[in-house]
Amino acid sequence: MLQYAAIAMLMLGLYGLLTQRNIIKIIVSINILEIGLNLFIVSVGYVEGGIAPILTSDFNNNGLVFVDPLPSALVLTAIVIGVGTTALGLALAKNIYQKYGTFEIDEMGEE
Amino acid sequence: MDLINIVEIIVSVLMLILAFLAINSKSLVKSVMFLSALSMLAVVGFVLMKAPDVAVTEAVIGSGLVTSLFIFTLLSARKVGNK
Amino acid sequence: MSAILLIAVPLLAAFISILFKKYAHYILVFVSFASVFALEYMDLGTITVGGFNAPFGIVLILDDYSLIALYIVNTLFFLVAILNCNEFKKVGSIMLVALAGLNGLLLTGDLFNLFVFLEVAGIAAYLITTTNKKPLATFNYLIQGTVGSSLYLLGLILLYAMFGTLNMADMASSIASSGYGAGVTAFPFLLMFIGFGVEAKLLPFNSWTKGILANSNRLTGPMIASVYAAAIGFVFGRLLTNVFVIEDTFLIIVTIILIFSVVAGEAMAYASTKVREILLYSSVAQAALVVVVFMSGFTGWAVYLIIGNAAAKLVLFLITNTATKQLGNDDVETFKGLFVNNKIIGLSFTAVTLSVIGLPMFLGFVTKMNILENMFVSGDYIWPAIILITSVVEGIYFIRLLLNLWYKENDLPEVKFEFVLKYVVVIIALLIMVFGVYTEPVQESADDLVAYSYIEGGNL
Amino acid sequence: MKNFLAFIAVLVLGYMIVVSLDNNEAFPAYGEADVSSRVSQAFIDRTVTEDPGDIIFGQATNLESGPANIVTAIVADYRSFDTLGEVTVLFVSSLGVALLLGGKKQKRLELNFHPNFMLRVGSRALFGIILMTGVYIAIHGHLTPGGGFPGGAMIASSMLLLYLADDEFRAKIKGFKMLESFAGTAYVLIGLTGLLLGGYFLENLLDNGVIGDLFSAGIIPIVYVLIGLKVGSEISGIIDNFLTEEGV
Repeated sequence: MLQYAAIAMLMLGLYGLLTQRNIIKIIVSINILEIGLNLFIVSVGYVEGGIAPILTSDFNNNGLVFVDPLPSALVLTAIVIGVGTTALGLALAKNIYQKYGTFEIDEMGEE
Repeated sequence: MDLINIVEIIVSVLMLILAFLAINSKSLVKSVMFLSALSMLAVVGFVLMKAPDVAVTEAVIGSGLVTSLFIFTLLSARKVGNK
Repeated sequence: MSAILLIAVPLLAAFISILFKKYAHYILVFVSFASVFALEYMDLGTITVGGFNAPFGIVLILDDYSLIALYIVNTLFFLVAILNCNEFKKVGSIMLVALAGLNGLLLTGDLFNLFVFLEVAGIAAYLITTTNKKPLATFNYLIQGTVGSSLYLLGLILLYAMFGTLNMADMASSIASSGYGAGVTAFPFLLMFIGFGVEAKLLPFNSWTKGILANSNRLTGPMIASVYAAAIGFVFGRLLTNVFVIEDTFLIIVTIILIFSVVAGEAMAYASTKVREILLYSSVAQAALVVVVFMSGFTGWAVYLIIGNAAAKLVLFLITNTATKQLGNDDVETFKGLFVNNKIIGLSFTAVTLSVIGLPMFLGFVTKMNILENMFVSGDYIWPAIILITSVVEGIYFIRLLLNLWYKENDLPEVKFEFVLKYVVVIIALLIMVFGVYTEPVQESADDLVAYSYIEGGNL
Repeated sequence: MKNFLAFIAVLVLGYMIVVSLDNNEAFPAYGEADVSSRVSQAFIDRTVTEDPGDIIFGQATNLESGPANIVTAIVADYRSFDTLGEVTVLFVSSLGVALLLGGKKQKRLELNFHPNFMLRVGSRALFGIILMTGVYIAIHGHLTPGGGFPGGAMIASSMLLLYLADDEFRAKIKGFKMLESFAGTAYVLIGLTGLLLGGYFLENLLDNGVIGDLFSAGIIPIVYVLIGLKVGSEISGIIDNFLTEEGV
């Protein structure tokens, strides 16, 4: 279920990117796309009934399986990269606002 | 169908609704708030999928800092607009 | 020396340079020169990072292919850096990160690491383009680049879910040995192709290009159209030859995209009346052509196509942007008669342009001729036909441009080119001519060059 | 109308993705991932270089990678090079934000309310607690969920609190720059030390100790604390840039 939700969110982010003409909305859409992507990545490593990939004192006794730790590690990287691009996008948005006085792309006129 | 599955379904549906609202809401501040809430629900999703590291990171960075950056941008824009 | 220094040293310099902002551009010139120089002493082979072997840890691969790529990209980067170091002091630290990112892209043998370096180089590129002072165009570039790399990441994750590895060579061998048909991998590969297509300026995904390059300055024009284009071309080549399985549906979709890119790129260049737009649409078409040649399997000639194109675009964008800055705009009308008083610059510009069209006596001719010949031999007739037709179109608009730039009676535009720029431009033009006439070394090395071959587990 | 068309197009695309993944014989269904056929099994068993046998928490010593948290083992040891790359991404975007929003300015963005005495004192107290939590999370990254990134972000949140609670407050940007530069340089230098002494960039040279101890896992806690400092100072710098504007 969560995997389908992740794909649906990816698609919603894409839909936002296609339809929105407001700079802040575009960055919001990109964030939604990234959250969906991150959820999808983690879902790829999920094992039904698995436990979080951290060794604890009773690991060897109960025979449970770990979920795949590699997607989690990749998502950590992806989240931080996402913050970097979002911060940059917002800084650019601020610059654009200073230049044109609006966030709406259609109101900015010819570049 | 046990409890976990039900929680999963609720979280998924709520996330989709929030994502749709975040994209389609008229007010920018509301849109950002929906994004923040969505991010918080994604944290639940990460916990359900047994990725606590990602959950902690997403909670602090995704729904905390990114939201504040959005709000600061909107704040400064309003300031310039009022002048 | 270990090739990892090519990434570590620029990074170290970047981290240190933020404390000495005033000297960042000197550090940049020094480090980029040192990287070109140090390439001579690099040991070929696989470099494991952290001591963990191939499918598990991250490996860097330095073979003949990546060595050539590193030489080209680092040299071009050094030229761009030294020509602009005084004008754009603010981006010194960012350029250092860009250098590390580009070297990482060319060296890495791991698909996720490639994504990380794509982002490093990409974000540095967005920031370099802020010197255009067109925030909206940069924003567009940022959004499209981010979507592109997200699609790449999605494709990569699908592959990981199926085959359980991230290493390029290991991925290729597990796909080959898994026994699944090409249908299984078509979708992830298509996502990765589109993701890279955004960076490589392939057509439906390249609407950022116009905003960036048509407003470029002396730093961003050569940087994006030459250095980044070359680096992305080389990385794309590695993926196409080593990882992607190009069959069935995937092949059809990709072919349609590429035909569209080549034809539409040349057509738009033909219709443009601004010098920079002509150049940028021509480079869109060239980028697609590079992908075509890689897909046909002629790695060596694709490499020469990238080299010729990157060198040419460096010269063309340097000259055009210097002139634009002094003349105020880049309409062909304004540029009329530019070369009457700048004969040396004019001759280099002409030589380079003729090489891009593919006229005899220049490197471009040797490359195009051999590509066509190889394609005919392997029984492909569609692509040679398209390449020939587009070459004619290219010839028409470039020669029209050249005639405009050379002939005018009075009211000649006044443009001054500084000494260093003249030097660089003339040397590149001469090199293109020398290798166009004396073709033996090119022929030999192109036939030998294949991107790396595997031994078990992703090591060389 | 245009929006509706886009919605339909995206819906069809999503449906196609779901169907193609469902019909894909190689793609594991949700919850049925086969970890043992992936490279991550070697990370869980620590069998990349040698086979250590059974790993018992609190007893196994000198594993090839010491953290009890396997995600940390991947992020900061097996794939540490990626992490260096992502720290660089954050570094360059903080540089970029400073380039875009910096300039001849330096006046605080005015907030609409003026904090009173209680708020100011209370926020100072909270600042300390959040800061300590951030540092704790960064230091214990190899044992518990968390690590350098959330830790660093928490440090930055504590700075954010100070910024919000006091509209006169400005942190010392120069100090952040020094910290950022120091942490980044130290990370690369640790890597280069590994290259010089062990032959591999970013090799874990220190003793891995007993799995589960605070002082274990060799260079990983050091690297994670450096990452925490770097992320913290970078995000604080970004926040500062967003909260100042060209003043009078």
